Amino acid sequence: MTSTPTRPAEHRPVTDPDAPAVYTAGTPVALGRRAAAALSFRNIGAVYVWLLIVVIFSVWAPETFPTATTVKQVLNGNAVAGLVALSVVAPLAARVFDLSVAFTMSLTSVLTAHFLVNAGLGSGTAITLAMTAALLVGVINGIVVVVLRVDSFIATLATGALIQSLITMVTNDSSITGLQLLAKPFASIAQLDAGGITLPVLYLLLAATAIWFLLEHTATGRRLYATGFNENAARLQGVRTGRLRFMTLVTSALLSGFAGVVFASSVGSGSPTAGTPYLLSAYAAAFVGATQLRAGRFNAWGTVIAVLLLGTGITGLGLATSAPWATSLFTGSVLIVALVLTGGRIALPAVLRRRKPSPAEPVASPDKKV
Amino acid sequence: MTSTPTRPAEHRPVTDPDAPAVYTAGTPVALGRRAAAALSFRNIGAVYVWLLIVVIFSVWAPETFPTATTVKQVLNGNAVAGLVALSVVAPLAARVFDLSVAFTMSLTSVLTAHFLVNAGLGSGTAITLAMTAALLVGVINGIVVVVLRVDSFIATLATGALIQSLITMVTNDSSITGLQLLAKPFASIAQLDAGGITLPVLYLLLAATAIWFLLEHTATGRRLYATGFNENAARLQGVRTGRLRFMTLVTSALLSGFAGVVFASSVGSGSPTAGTPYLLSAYAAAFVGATQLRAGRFNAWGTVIAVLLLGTGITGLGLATSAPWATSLFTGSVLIVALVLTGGRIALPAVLRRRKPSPAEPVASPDKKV
Amino acid sequence: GGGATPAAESKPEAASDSPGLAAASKAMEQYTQRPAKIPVTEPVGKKIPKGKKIDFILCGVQSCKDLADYFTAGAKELGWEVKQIPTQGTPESVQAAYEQAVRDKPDAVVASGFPRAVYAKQLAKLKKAGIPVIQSNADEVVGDGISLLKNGPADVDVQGTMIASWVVSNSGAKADTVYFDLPAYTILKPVRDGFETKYREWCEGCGLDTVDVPITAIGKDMPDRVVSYLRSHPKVTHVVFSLGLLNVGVPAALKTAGINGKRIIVNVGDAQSYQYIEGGLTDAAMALNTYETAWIQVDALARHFTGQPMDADQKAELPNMLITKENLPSADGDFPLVEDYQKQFKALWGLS
Amino acid sequence: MHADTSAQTSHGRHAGTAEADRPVLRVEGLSKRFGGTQALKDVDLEIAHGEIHALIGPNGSGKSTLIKILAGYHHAEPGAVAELDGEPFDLGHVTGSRHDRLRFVHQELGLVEELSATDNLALSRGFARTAFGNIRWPEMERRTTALVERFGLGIDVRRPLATATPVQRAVVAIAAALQGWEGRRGVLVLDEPTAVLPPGEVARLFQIVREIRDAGAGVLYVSHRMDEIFALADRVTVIRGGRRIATRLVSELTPRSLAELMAGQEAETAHRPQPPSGAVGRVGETGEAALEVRDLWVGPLRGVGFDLARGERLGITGLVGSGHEAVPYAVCGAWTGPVRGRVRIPERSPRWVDARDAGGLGIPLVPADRATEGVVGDFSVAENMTLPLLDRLRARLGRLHRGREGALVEEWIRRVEVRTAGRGAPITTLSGGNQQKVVMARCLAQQPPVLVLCEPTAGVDVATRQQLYELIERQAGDGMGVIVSSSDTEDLLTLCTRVLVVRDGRIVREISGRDITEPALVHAMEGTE
Ligand SMILES: Nc1ncnc2c1ncn2[C@@H]1O[C@H](COP(=O)(O)OP(=O)(O)OP(=O)(O)O)[C@@H](O)[C@H]1O
Ligand SMILES: Nc1ncnc2c1ncn2[C@@H]1O[C@H](COP(=O)(O)OP(=O)(O)OP(=O)(O)O)[C@@H](O)[C@H]1O
Ligand SMILES: [Mg+2]
Ligand SMILES: [Mg+2]
Repeated sequence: MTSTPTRPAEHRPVTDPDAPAVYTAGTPVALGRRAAAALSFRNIGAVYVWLLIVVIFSVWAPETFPTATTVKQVLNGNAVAGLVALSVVAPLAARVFDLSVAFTMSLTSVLTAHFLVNAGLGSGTAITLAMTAALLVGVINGIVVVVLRVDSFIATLATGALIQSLITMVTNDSSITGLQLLAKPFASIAQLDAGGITLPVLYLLLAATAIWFLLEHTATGRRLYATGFNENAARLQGVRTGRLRFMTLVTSALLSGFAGVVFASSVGSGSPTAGTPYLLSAYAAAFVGATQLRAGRFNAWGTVIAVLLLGTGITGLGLATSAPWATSLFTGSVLIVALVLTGGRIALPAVLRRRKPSPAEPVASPDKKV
Repeated sequence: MTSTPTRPAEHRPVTDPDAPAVYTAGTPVALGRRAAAALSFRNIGAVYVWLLIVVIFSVWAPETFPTATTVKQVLNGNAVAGLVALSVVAPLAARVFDLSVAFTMSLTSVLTAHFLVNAGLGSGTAITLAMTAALLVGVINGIVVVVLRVDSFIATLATGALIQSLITMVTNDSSITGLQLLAKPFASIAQLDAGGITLPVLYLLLAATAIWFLLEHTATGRRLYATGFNENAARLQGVRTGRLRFMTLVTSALLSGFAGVVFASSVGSGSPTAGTPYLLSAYAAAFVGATQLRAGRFNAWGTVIAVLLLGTGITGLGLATSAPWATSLFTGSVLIVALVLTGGRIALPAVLRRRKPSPAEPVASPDKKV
Repeated sequence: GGGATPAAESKPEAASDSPGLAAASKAMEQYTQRPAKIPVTEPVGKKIPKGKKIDFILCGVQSCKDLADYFTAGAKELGWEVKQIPTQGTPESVQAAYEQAVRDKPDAVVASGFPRAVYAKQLAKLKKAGIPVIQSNADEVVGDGISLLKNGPADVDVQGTMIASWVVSNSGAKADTVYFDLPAYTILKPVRDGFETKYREWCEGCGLDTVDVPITAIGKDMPDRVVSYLRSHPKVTHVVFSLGLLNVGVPAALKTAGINGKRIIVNVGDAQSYQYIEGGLTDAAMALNTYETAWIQVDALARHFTGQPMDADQKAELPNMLITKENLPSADGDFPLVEDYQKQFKALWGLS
Repeated sequence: MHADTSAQTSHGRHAGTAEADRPVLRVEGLSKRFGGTQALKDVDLEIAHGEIHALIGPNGSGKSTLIKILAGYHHAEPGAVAELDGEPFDLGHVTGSRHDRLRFVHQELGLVEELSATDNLALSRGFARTAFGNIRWPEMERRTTALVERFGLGIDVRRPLATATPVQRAVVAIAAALQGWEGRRGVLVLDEPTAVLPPGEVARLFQIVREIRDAGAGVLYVSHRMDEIFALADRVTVIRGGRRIATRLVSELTPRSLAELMAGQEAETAHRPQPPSGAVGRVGETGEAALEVRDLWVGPLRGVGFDLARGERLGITGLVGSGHEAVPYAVCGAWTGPVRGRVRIPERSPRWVDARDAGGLGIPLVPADRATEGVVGDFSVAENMTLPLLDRLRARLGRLHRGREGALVEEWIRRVEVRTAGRGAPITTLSGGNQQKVVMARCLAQQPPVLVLCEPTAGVDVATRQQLYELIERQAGDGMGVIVSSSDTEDLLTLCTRVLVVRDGRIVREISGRDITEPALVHAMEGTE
């Protein structure tokens, strides 16, 4: 880990101001430059890798791959994975690892099923209760990490084990199934679709938009990043870092808990291991995402792109071959290629960088000022 | 991970300066103080938690628990887990995450079995070939992380996926079994015992001793820690940080690969998922270990203590109760208790904390934190 | 080898124009009958001792857990105490569970799902200690420490035959089938072989493709894999899953992908499979005789504890049943094949 | 502990007004102990309205600790009294009113360098938002630009501060401290703000500080640069060993008397106002080359080359952005960007080495940024000191020889007078100046043929500065060549035998011996000769 993926300062040529699209426009020239920067390989390299993958599979499986169905399949098939990946973005921005998300997801999946099937409650009540449990998980994580000051990596591993034991108590380690899970009100949560796009895709977009807004456009987001980059400096400037880190843990628990509910609805059962397969891939997506768009910052759309990039490839592979080893081979190589090519590299020491004076720098070039 | 402003430096009163046994002895008073510091709750809190666990289970299961058999069972049953946990210590000391260890372990386990059973090679050849594969994995990890500069967390996730696909190719995802694995030369590797203590326990002790010696007593160890704590500063003092990080990745691959061979010998089969269950527990042990003995530094014996602490509890639970949820409940709570009580506030992943600002200046931990 | 199964023996003659189809239909008709009798008939005959302690080693999958629960219920009838030892299904956790069983010194050990290679050392110790070990659903053979094996490789190939009979007759011998297999579970291999043999025999022109699935796909991208496969192989009409688990989430994924009209059958049906059948999301399932297996193991131990051999139980042919929406006994969970199996077993044990 | 109260009642500029009768900040009986170290003992301090009050003292005397207590980062021991404008405040709690009236520019600035100036300023004072809660970036940027421009410094307020120069960062930190402080009621606290600022920027900072003072606020100013005290401060408080030694009007002091106050009875030996003698000739005249550099292209540098003679102390300087900062890093192979050029140490080998591989020459470097490049915060004093010396401490089996390590460390702790609780103490418990001494010591201990120093005396007190100068001179006398890159002109004037001035990526001027004067340097840097 050595160091965070990358910081913006370091990879972009100094001449194009790191300018998120947020900042006001300017002259046409500036606009053009901004657009070029936004479309640069550095900035959205994963998108180019993605395009390459699309081209490859379109050639490889020309009848089935380049179709609208594939688009829908990729979106529908990766919505839950995307939600889980998004759930770790805000914590990571504040440099908090939440490894319990997988367990929280399993927990809400089995609790929802339990309340619906075994306790015979209605969908609304069942989901509310399950989400309350997720909230509780978030609060407990927050207490252990922020109040008791245990390192988040190990603390959330520990709370993950606690959640696991709760899951085992509820389910006796077997899936909870029942017709209620397959029937209308509940099944619709994940299965209702419009033109072949299911609701979870909408949730994914909403969650990504919300996180993007939070991180990019609000004071809280800026403070979150500040907390993550340099907690001491942030605290020195009056940022309530502890409170923010607490908040991210609650957010991740709620979001991954919601992913568990959606998962239960989509497969029609509450599985005690629902979340497990999503953990590492969620982190992979968040880390790849951090090299995109806002290089060096964990961000929502970068993460979504990473999820879809991998999802597209796996779907394409499924259409083109059925070798059981193809998926992992593909995932591994694409991750490496995407990271190497797009500069998903380790931050070079900030200080040395900083000593590299930029040509444009000498202090007061007036046109730089807004 | 977060940047809990809780570096060890800041917890210790200046009077007993962190006092690794390193600094020369001295007066009897100093010796006494040193001993007190060494036995303090802060320093070896996990050992006290361990003792507590032993007492609890001795009362709970008085006939079966406090016996020599239990000791042997704990040692024999956790030797492989200990080896895997040790394999991540050196990388973590240099702030490198090697998440591929689990896959490397699976790989050597199935490769050894494959060469022995399917290819009919001798034990020596089979093991050599499997370990060569592990070496190769280490080198590839090193290239991706050090040469191509991909963040280790994500890079080793990616290489892990590649290894997984190799495993699937070799095994088609089913365990490789065969009489050769159960027969003498090979079976002895893990099953030979002296007085009920099997060979893997010896390997564990040897590995721990080697890593302890490396980290505590050699220049390389010092440089590894320097690399982990402040890569910039280390590099500017002539430490070849890249080379060291490369080396740790090779070490972890070799050690986890060896764990895979031992595992194959001990269970008599090559399992394509041999390593998976060990990954998170290895990191848990290493992180808990980092709060022990050399607080704030990943270290060998602390890790071994953590493995045995958890192993003792789980064995005790197995003797005392058969509630299926007991194990995770126990693991989770013991982790939290041990970390909270022993000030398990690790200085972690600088990844994530790299820019901890100024050592001495405003940042030094505020009083209110201590 | 499926030659010895009653299914194969019972229909030697072939039908007229498509002899395979006729044979398959006939076989299917037989398999869809709900069996009425448990396969053991000989009463235990002696007073069965109470208070026996039995360790049940789980395999980490749902079906083993079910088996353990039903076994526990049966053992309770006889006043025995069962300790379930959980495992994660990994070889070394299974080994550790056996290690614990060795230390527990129970009166018997029951286990499921793993071949002896995994626990050979402990098995030898148990044998030496005179503790019987009873296995089921494992790629294994009886003897040398294993006193009883139900649903071993020789027993399960009939499941393949049953599935084949349904596929062939359901398609009118015009199937194009994809068989999703989980090689991680070696006991499923004979099922697949049985299926292939009979499928080819009954349906010469039918297409068959087998897709191996890594265990990591379960609960994650399995639905996506199936959708992708079916999209790239649009001619496929029938989908077989070698384990009910593989089908989880697939029907919904097919629906949203707009793939309709595929026929799905699963091996080793579980509660969810039956709910899918009830809801019309899946067409058929091979119902595993879990209740009967569990109780026949109890029966075998009852004989063992009364000084008798377990031969009667080893020889007994456990029933199997092909479930479709028409003959689905109950949708809200698992169900025994022999409706009053408890009564019948208790009669053997002199409890009724 | 009122060692000297002669200036205790003097007033600042606003003397005579009613307001000024009450000091803006008064603390009394401040004590602080860290384990065995008494960092502060019974310190009193009074700052009047409209006064610039300097705080001066040797390294580790407790200046930063005092500031951290004011900031609420450390708790003072019970018994201390603190008043702001006559209102007592609790030193144990950071209350809103204290935050409003005490403003800090900490030595390490406390900025999040990954974020832009706009973000950093907004972190502490809040963001302009719309009804939806989203930030109005244009307005934020306008505000920030306006604030920063008051300091006469253009800066791209959107770019991460990591790309800004030290000066720009210092300005942002000061702007952050001053924003929303319109009434200017209270005290601005500056902890060694000029440690790495070049002379021109120092002047600009002074102007700002004077403006603040003239607006009626108090300023507490910590610095080791004597000339600054005389140029800026109205009064000065000297602390030593955690005790207040004296508070005096600056106008009543001479540099010599101030130095005596600081150093106590050791004044005679410690203070050495004369610049070191011993002019060393250039290569080709008297000396032979210790290091030769040719055709260096690094960052903005365009083909820089020079020879460094044995025993020579060569300064390299230039304006911010001229590229001179790259030279020392490139020579040591520590530059992380693309590098072109050749270097060689003729004494070792006649072969030229590609500048990319210059790291292989093993030239020790004292980096410019102590916190991020110099010390390993989680290491002890000993571990930090021996980091580049480990190869020498090898015993059998590659074991580290602890005994030799201990002896070596103790020797250097003595030689550079590091004030520490022990060699096993974490380096972060040392004061800034003492950390710098450790960093210097480990380079000198290598006794290298060539040594490269960036900001060698940053944060080091006057007496130690002289010691370090002497040590460097002595080693240079034994044949070591030294490259000095420093924003502190005193380093160049006192230590260097020759100075190369870089402008626009090229060496434009070479000044040696007696010609090295401040005006000469400034003219050369600015190209106004
Ligand atoms: N050095 C300082 N100078 C001025 N005010 C400060 C300083 N440090 C902290 N504060 C103020 O004191 C308040 C409390 O600070 P603190 O560090 O306890 O943050 P917090 O929000 O309580 O975070 P946590 O949840 O970690 O306790 C903050 O609102 C901050 O404005
Ligand atoms: N967190 C800490 N733990 C232990 N000792 C400390 C700590 N902080 C400071 N000290 C000790 O307190 C004393 C005063 O340190 P301080 O940083 O206040 O000195 P200073 O006057 O600012 O020195 P400098 O001029 O070098 O910056 C030093 O001896 C230092 O070692
Ligand atoms: Mg706080
Ligand atoms: Mg200081």
